[in-house]
Amino acid sequence: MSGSGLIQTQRLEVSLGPQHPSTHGVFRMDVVLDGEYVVKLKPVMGYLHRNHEQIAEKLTWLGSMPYTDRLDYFCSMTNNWAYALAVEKLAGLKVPERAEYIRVIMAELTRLLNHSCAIGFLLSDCGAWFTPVLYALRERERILDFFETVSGARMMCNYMRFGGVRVDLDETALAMARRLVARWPSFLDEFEKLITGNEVLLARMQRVGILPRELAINASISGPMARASGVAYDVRKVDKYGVYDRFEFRVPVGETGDTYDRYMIRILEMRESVKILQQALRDIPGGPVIAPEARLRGFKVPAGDGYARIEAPKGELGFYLVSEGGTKPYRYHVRPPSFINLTVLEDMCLGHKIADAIIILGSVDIVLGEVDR
Amino acid sequence: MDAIFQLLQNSGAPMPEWLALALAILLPIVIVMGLFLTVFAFLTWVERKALGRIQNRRGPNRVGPVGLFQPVADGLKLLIKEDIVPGAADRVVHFLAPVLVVVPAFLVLTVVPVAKGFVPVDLNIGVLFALAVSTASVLAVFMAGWASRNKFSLLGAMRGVAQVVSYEVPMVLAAVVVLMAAGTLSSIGIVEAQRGWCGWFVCKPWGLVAFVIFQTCAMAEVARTPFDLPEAESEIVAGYHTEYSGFKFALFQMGEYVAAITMGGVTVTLFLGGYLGPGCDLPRIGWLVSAGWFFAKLGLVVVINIWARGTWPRVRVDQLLAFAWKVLLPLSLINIPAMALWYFLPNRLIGWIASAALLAVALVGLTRLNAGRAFEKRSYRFIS
Amino acid sequence: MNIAFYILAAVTLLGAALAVSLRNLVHCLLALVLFFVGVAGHFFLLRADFLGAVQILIYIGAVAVLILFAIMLTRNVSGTEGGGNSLGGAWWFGAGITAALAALATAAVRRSSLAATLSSPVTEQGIVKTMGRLLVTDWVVPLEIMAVLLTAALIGAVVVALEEDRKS
Amino acid sequence: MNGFPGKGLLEGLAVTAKNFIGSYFDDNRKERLFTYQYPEERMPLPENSRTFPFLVYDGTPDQLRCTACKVCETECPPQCIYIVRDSDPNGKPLQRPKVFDIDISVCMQCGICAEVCPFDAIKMDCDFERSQHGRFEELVAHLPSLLKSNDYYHHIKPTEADRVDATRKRVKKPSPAAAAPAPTPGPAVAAVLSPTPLKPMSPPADILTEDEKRAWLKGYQSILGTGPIVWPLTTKKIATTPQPPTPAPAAAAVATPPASSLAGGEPWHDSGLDLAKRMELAKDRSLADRLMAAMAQLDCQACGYDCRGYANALAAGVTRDVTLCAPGEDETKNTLETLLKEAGKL
Repeated sequence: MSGSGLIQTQRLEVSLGPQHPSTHGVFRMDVVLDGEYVVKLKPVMGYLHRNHEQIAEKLTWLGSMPYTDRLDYFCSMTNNWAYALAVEKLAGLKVPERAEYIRVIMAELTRLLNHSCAIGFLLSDCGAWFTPVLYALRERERILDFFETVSGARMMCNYMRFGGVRVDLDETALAMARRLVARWPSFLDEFEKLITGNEVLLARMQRVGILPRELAINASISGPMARASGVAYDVRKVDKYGVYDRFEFRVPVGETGDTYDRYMIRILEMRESVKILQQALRDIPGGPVIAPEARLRGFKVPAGDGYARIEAPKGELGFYLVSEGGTKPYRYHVRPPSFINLTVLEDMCLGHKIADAIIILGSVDIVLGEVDR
Repeated sequence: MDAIFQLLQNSGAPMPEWLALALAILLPIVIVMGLFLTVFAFLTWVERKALGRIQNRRGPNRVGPVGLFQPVADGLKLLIKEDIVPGAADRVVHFLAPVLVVVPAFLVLTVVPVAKGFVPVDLNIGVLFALAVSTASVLAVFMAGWASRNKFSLLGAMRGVAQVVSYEVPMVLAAVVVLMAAGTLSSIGIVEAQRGWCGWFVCKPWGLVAFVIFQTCAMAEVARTPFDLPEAESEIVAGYHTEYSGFKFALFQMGEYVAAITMGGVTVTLFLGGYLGPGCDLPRIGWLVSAGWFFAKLGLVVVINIWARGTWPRVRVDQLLAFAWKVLLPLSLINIPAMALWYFLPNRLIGWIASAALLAVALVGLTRLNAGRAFEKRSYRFIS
Repeated sequence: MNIAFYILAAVTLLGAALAVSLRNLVHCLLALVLFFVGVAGHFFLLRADFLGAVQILIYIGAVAVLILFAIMLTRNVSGTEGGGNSLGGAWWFGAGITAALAALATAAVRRSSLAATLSSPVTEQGIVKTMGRLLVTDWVVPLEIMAVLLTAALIGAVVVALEEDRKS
Repeated sequence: MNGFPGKGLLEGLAVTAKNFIGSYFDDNRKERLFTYQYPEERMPLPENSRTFPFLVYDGTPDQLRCTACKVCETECPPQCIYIVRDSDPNGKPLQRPKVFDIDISVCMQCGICAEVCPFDAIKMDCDFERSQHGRFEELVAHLPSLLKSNDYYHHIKPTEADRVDATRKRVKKPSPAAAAPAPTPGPAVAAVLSPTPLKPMSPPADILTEDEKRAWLKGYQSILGTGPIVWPLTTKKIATTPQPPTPAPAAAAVATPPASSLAGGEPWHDSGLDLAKRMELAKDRSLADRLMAAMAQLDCQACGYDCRGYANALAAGVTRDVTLCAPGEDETKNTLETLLKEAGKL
């Protein structure tokens, strides 16, 4: 019995999930409520643990590539790229120009579909009956058709190889990509008109789930969540991996770091990705798409260890690999951005209502495949 | 009802007095129940089709020609589904709750004039009865939530009760303005008072404000977006009807949708001139035209509901209550003197302008007052 | 018409009896609501529609919800421990008192002049109008005093809630 | 925010209205309606789309390209392919699979088998409607159901099929052991390689109850010759023991490599090393060892022997054909030719 004075209120122990309509997968939050206010929140994960890193030690280097699609099953292309980048760094493979451009195109398309769907799911958590999600899905379908035309599968692309990509973009695929990217600016305007000015949403999202800048840095938060709290850090600008230094694009950074900022940062990042895509599709060079010395069977990585990271849509996705010089990795570890971004969930939710806790979880944008690995 | 009774009396049919009375009572009930149940079934179909089209998909088109038999299919499915009652639930109250949700929804129908001369019961306190009965659904919501012994449904029930109670007051006050203008409580009287060119109450400044308040409160009363907190899927699973399945769940859905229709009916009666419309006074087919007008206006109100459901997100609980007590209530209170101004000033035009001015001042004042924590304009810096 | 009266009377009495004797507090409340419905039915039977509607609006809409919140806030959430054997040993003593009270009430009503004025069925339309006019002309002072009383109660509730809020 | 308070809400309504009306005037999925009414209306699959693998055969079903070299079985990440090599009546192994099972409930359609196959024998299909009623037997695709003709391959993937045919024409190889058995290796070598006959693959029809099926599955796992599956199988294990470790009859004289190479073992016998490295490892070894080093080290038996057997056969002059090592392609053929020329055997 808490609450002194006349009115006694009783604390309510509620466990949201793992079977819950808005926890984005099998994720549980043990919440202690005082009335509607969240007093304590303990995230519980591990329901989707598939022992990915142990399996990778038993498979050849190439054998793990299709499994990386299943990490963050929303962005299979960026997972592939991170793994390929780590192996290329260890094996010292050089990737031809055209493959680098194709990789940038695929990664930015993945960022577009991930951010639009993340906002869509955030909105359906706020209660907007799936309308924004279905607009986002409409555009995502077109991107997935493009992925299927190129790599053969919509979500599980298994497209990148060590030293380049598996299939070249022929003229029809490039034309399809250009048509696709041309639609996005008008879609983003329509999306913003539906959402950004909406008073109900402003009331629901502003000053909710504020993540202070110091906490973001200390908890090594990465991606849109960190940039919304004012941490100006984007791996594309820091590491300049791939050919990102050739493109002229900007990285949006917010100030207060509440749910509304995280939403706006994703919208602005999508607009920047469209700019990158236009430049990449304009001046993609010819040439081979895979390094000549790349081998499929019996591919061996010289002994040693290495860590490579990319700016995945959800944050900094890194692969730490240790090789004994054989055809199989000795140790294979993934740095999942969603898992690390989840650690500050309780600090953001304290003092808010249960309806806010759901939105804050939605604004973190997690995918359980990556959180539990 | 009395008209039918007279009709049966002097039709000379060899009928004892009590049978005529019984018939006079039963006939309107059968007509109204049949009519509004088909409207309910049709409404679920319209809603799913409209929401589908808003969301760039086709909506149900498998069952029946254009998916028209989808409500029938839903009804049958829910009939066949197993009716699970949670172990810890309080069986009696758990059973009674869906019944009590549907009863007030249909009771309100008794006073809604469907067509000229067609009103199930011409109570002289029609509107008051409608508003009184619609508050009774509060108890059913609580019973459902409390009896299911489930944390989510309890939260949903508490929210539902708080919401209905706090939106009851502005709704009644918005109706008061109309009663003052019409001078009578009986629904037929109100509709007749809206005759004449631009006679509908919604054409008056205070009428428009009252219409907006009444429509918002009706949406809140029936828990439709943006106020559908009692069964907010994303937060508390399905609110007070989480633990219901099978036909009890169908009763809840029916209760909710029929309440939405009847509230629409009351709004049409109060503000949009019930069955009035050009051609409703024709000799023989007049009542058919007036019925057409009534259902057209009802359709308009229902479309607004569906449209809002497809677009707007949900309001949080404290914002919901704050909106009711801090914005709607003062606005409806100010609306009453505005109507008085319009009513007592001799020249209609000056009256019209005066009340419009007063209301405008009230609106601006309220928004300034409530904009304490205004939505700040965010700026973002870019690093290249 | 008197069949309806007997049915309604039975329902009302059943509601009242259950409201007193049930174990579970919330069940008592629901029985009380049944009782209020019975009383409203009686008003309608006596063609006093306004009173019937007001009865539904006030008692079922507001008073029942008030008692509900009272139960929720004071008892634990399940509210199951209703009164034990509330009749206790001296049930005959209670019955005696109720009988005396009933007799007193009927006598007062029959003798006083109030019955005369309302005995003639005023046209339905008239009741609401006359009541409205009476309230604002003859009985305006008690109306205003009640208004002040209610606002005072409202402000008191707000103060209690605010003070509670400030402390937690 | 700018504008009167309800502005954002009304804009939202305008957007949904535009979509509502727009969806009526655009039915051909160009602008708004993007859903396909599935059974009646099917989504046109792009050419590259891949679902489950299938085996390609040229002309008649028994001219299948697959030589049961088991590279795909090794490389498959979820290990869902099981191959048993066929053998002709008197027990000599053929370049044809007797059993080729793909458990499509395990296959994740990643396409790696099609990528690594040296003979373009296995390609990715695009037929996705393969749901069955059962979970065990029905979801294991056996050899007959996997076989599809080359023109079916041309039908579903025209450009890819043309490209594959072009490469196959350029590297014309005698179609290995089409119907006629390979050039007859010595009887002794054959004795080494004949696998003992195995239990029939499909469970007897009368298994009905659930636990009997589970027992059958346990039996199915043990058939794999590795006892209870140590999952996933490591590639190293397959490379060294080409057939299930049933006790092979005493190794014949020829099969046992000459003593000198035994002492130093076979460091080059690792498919990861490239040709130059292998030749360098076997530099001062016997002719048979150097010949073996030139092979592709896959023991894929495409040549009818394993790597050691083929090298011994070439060294002993049993066969003079240097083009049998298919995975080795040209580089193995040329090195074999130069080595034999130096040794004066050719």
